Amino acid sequence: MKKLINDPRSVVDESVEGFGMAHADLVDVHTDPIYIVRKGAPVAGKVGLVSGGGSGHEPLHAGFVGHGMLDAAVPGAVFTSPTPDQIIPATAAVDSGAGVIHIVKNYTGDVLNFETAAEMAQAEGISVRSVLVNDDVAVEDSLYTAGRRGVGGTVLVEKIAGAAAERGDSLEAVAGVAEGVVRNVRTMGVALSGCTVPHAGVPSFELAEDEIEIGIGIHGEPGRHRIAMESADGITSRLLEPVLEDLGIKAGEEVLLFVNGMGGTPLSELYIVYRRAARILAERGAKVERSLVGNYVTSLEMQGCSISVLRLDDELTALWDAPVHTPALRWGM
Amino acid sequence: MKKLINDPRSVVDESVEGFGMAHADLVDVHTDPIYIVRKGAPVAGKVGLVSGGGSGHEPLHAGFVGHGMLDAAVPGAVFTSPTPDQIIPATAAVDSGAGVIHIVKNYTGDVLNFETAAEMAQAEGISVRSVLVNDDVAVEDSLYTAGRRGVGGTVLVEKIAGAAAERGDSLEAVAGVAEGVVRNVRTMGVALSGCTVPHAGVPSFELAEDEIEIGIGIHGEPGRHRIAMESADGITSRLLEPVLEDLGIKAGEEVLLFVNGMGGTPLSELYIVYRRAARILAERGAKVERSLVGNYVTSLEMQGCSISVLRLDDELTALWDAPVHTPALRWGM
Amino acid sequence: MDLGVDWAVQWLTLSARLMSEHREELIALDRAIGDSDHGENMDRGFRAVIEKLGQTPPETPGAALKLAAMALMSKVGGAAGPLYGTAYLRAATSLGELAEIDAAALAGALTAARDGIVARGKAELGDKTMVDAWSPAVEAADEVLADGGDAVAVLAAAAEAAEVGAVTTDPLIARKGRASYLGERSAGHRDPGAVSSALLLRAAATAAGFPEGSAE
Amino acid sequence: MDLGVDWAVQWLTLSARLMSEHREELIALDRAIGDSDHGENMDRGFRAVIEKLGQTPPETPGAALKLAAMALMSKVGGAAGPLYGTAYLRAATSLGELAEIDAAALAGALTAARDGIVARGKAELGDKTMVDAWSPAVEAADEVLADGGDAVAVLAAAAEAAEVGAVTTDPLIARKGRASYLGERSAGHRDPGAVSSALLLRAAATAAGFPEGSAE
Ligand SMILES: Nc1ncnc2c1ncn2[C@@H]1O[C@H](COP(=O)(O)OP(=O)(O)O)[C@@H](O)[C@H]1O
Ligand SMILES: Nc1ncnc2c1ncn2[C@@H]1O[C@H](COP(=O)(O)OP(=O)(O)O)[C@@H](O)[C@H]1O
Ligand SMILES: [Mg+2]
Ligand SMILES: [Mg+2]
Ligand SMILES: [Mg+2]
Ligand SMILES: [Mg+2]
Repeated sequence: MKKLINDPRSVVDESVEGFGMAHADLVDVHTDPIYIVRKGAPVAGKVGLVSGGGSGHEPLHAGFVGHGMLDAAVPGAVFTSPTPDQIIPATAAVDSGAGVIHIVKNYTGDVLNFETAAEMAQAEGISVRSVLVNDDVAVEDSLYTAGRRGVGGTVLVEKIAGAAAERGDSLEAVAGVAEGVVRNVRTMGVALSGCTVPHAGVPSFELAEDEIEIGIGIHGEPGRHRIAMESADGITSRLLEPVLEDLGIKAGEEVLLFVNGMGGTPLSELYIVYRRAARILAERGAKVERSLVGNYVTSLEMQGCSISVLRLDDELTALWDAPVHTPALRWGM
Repeated sequence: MKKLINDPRSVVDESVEGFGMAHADLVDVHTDPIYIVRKGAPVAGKVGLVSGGGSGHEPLHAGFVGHGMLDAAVPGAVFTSPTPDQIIPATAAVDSGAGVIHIVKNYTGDVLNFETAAEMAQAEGISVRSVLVNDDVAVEDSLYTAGRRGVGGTVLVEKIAGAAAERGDSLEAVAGVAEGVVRNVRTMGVALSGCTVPHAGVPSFELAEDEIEIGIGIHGEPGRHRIAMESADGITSRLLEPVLEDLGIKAGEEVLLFVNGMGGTPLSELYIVYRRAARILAERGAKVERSLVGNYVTSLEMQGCSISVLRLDDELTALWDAPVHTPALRWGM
Repeated sequence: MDLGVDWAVQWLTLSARLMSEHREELIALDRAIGDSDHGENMDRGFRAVIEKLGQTPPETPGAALKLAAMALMSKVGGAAGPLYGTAYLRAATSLGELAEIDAAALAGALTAARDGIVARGKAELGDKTMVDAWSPAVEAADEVLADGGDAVAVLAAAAEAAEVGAVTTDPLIARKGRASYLGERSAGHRDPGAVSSALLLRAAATAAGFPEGSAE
Repeated sequence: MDLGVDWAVQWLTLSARLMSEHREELIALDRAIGDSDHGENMDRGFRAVIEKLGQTPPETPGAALKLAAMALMSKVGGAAGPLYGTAYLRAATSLGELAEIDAAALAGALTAARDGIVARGKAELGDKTMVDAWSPAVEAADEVLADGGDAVAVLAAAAEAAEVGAVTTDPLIARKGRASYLGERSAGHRDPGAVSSALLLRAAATAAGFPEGSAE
């Protein structure tokens, strides 16, 4: 697997450095420990929003730092959650006194590291609230798993909570909004290929020419099961039906439909998936009020996609529409 | 090669249909013949901007239809230029009487089809001006080639000419602005892998684990030469130096630096390339005033990137900064 | 033996069959020095020709070729679409309203087609394009005509020469079209457009009854 | 024989060497049921431990383990970082300021480490995690202690039991950590964290002079 890198060990440092150079108007990049902060943070009186996780999911999270979304992002090594010594200064850097929300994807590593960081930040006098994202319906949330994973829905949580923070909501209110999104968003993904972690050098898994992995996460891990290759329409049903069932979407409800690329699938194919997904929703009488199509929560160069559905209400729609200005998501300004 | 498609023959139709559904607020999709028109076109008194070419380069061109950029996009089959019977109605649909510009990438097929369409549209009383984009420094512009190809720089031409049209410039003035961009932008690309055209089913070319293609176009065609794999920094120099030389960039000049992904390379790697490119420019004393990093002019799922440099002046910078609202590029509104 | 509209329809029908049969081969040739679409483009284009033929059966050879020209122009795309479209349109114009075509009219139509391709594409002999099939074909046709051959003989000679011409593109360095971007790397591959041209001229000869018995 | 700060430093040094030597193996194990990073994480973490050891040489075994805990917590990341960080921190706390550790202190430190992992990660025996290496290790240590064994014997028994424990994870279905997402597909693979735990305990025993002569 060839990659446009210099050294597997410096991938994250160099990539984040380049990111900081390209978006110097929006972010400041801190090194050693590494974290990315919105220009001008902390914003007086505003609740700070921090998210982070392993690298390899770009543009998540650093691409979403800016007005109306995150105040800081904390990247770990590729597919490895960041450490408290990164999370703590990032948290401190964005605290205006109004407190800080940690948006944490539900993985053991992320949970433990953010938990530790939150404790220590609290000890330093910062009010920290954590919101756990666990939108992946491929994983049963039971005693026998680490619970549902946080996947594509994370970007929706970050956008909407970011809008709530930007309009001046309190710490509890922003956390409430974020939790409302988490309750109403579900996701499921498929892989047509594995991906190669730079330091590992070989693909995370190998699929035959007629096999796909259903129910994958975003770390190149194998999915829940492997099936024979199908048409885009067939795959779309397989992903969307469990999402709609878990959410209990009924006729007349309004939703946001999000088709997310895993990094190596052309945009044109994502629209073929979107087409079928929108039709399934229409057949059920649901109204697709907002949509998002593109590579937002990726797994390096993996081929595949995930479909997320968020149940909307007027409040969530308004927060989604609110201006946002980050490297990877921008509108209204 | 697995793809998220239903039938190789319906890829473009279904993808464009999905695109139209996802962006119904911005565009209208016409079928049979297929073309995409900005909602509310023609805009009274405004010069219309039409571009098109083979599909497989998404988001180019349909993703750039909207306020401040294209009025219509005309997609051909994958890597096949569109035909006059698509281009003519698209041209007519966006003509407010102020005339229409065809932005054409310099390929024999595109040139011939747009030429024919322009002739016929003129015969129907529409003023048409064609602007040829030929930014690829990998190809010598000589008697022995079809001339330099139009590649990544196309998106910069479309954005800047679109801004000129939006502010009310005349047909000749918009054409002049577009030609000014063409004169000042150069590009060069690299492939780490081939790509697979859906109807062909096998990769456009095969590269060994330690080989890359330098000087590729955007149609999965082989490049000018094949070399041994190098570091991202090494590859960046190889791409950027000929671009700067051809443009004759001097110390003190202001530029826009555009690192474009070919579709299958993670964003994180594009930033590693950006980092080195920005440093090379800084070493030369050039000022990177604006930047763009992402998948804008792709070759299906090809791995690789291209680097474009546009020499800026105050006029071009202002037009670049002007508001744009399209599915794939948006700011200021 | 002169050739009528039946021949023209049969030519187009055989052309469609050959484009479909050689689809993969033309794609593979185009993959080597182009962008893998020539076979798909030609196949799609001639399917459209056949569909149109079914909808509005033409009354003269010229009308059949004009119908083909329009279908090719609107369905092939790429470089080949306008080039073949122009070729067939010029040939149709050269044939005018003739119901039956003799050797002279046929040779004239072939010349018009070749000239149309050159006018549009500006390629010269040896540039490694379809012109390298068409030019020898026209020359061979003219020779047969001068020697007093009939229409069938003209087509047979043209088809033969086009096939040879296509083979001669193998060592050439392309100077026009997409293959020219490859520079020296284009040598050692056959030009897909020259091959499809040879196939189309072969179809014309076969439709005229050469070499396998007479056309229906 | 009691164990002093030299042992602790030697333990960490050997640990770093083993993590580097087994880096690829741990990555491969993690690739099968996780995300391909465990070997890289551990290698990076213990390099940081060695660097810190060089900067501020510790004076007691407890100080050495505390230094290691901090480095692991801040450099390993993932699930393993906080788990090992907690383990080493709890062990350090349990040892306090002791300059020399006897069998009882050592067994107590191992118990504290294991309890720290369980407190943080909430995994039970049989969940296919590093707990499946640590729990048998602690039990074996306690037995040796009860039988009157010395510190070296305690470590030898713990290392032995951890290795066996790691092997027992093979058939298990994971219920904690990333491997749990695989459900039944996680069976048939060894847990990477259990293997790294066994390696670390093996390093502790070797540093104490078991089985290959005494540690320098
Ligand atoms: N300028 C030209 N003049 C004549 N023939 C040309 C010219 N450019 C290209 N061709 C022919 O077109 C063929 C390629 O057609 P096709 O693959 O359908 O179009 P594209 O190159 O646009 O993908 C070439 O093999 C060549 O024979
Ligand atoms: N809840 C838990 N309790 C104990 N050990 C755990 C738990 N979750 C994961 N582990 C251990 O962590 C190891 C994985 O570590 P690593 O790969 O570094 O982290 P990550 O899973 O975040 O990528 C697993 O093999 C397992 O032994
Ligand atoms: Mg990990
Ligand atoms: Mg083509
Ligand atoms: Mg072609
Ligand atoms: Mg792991």
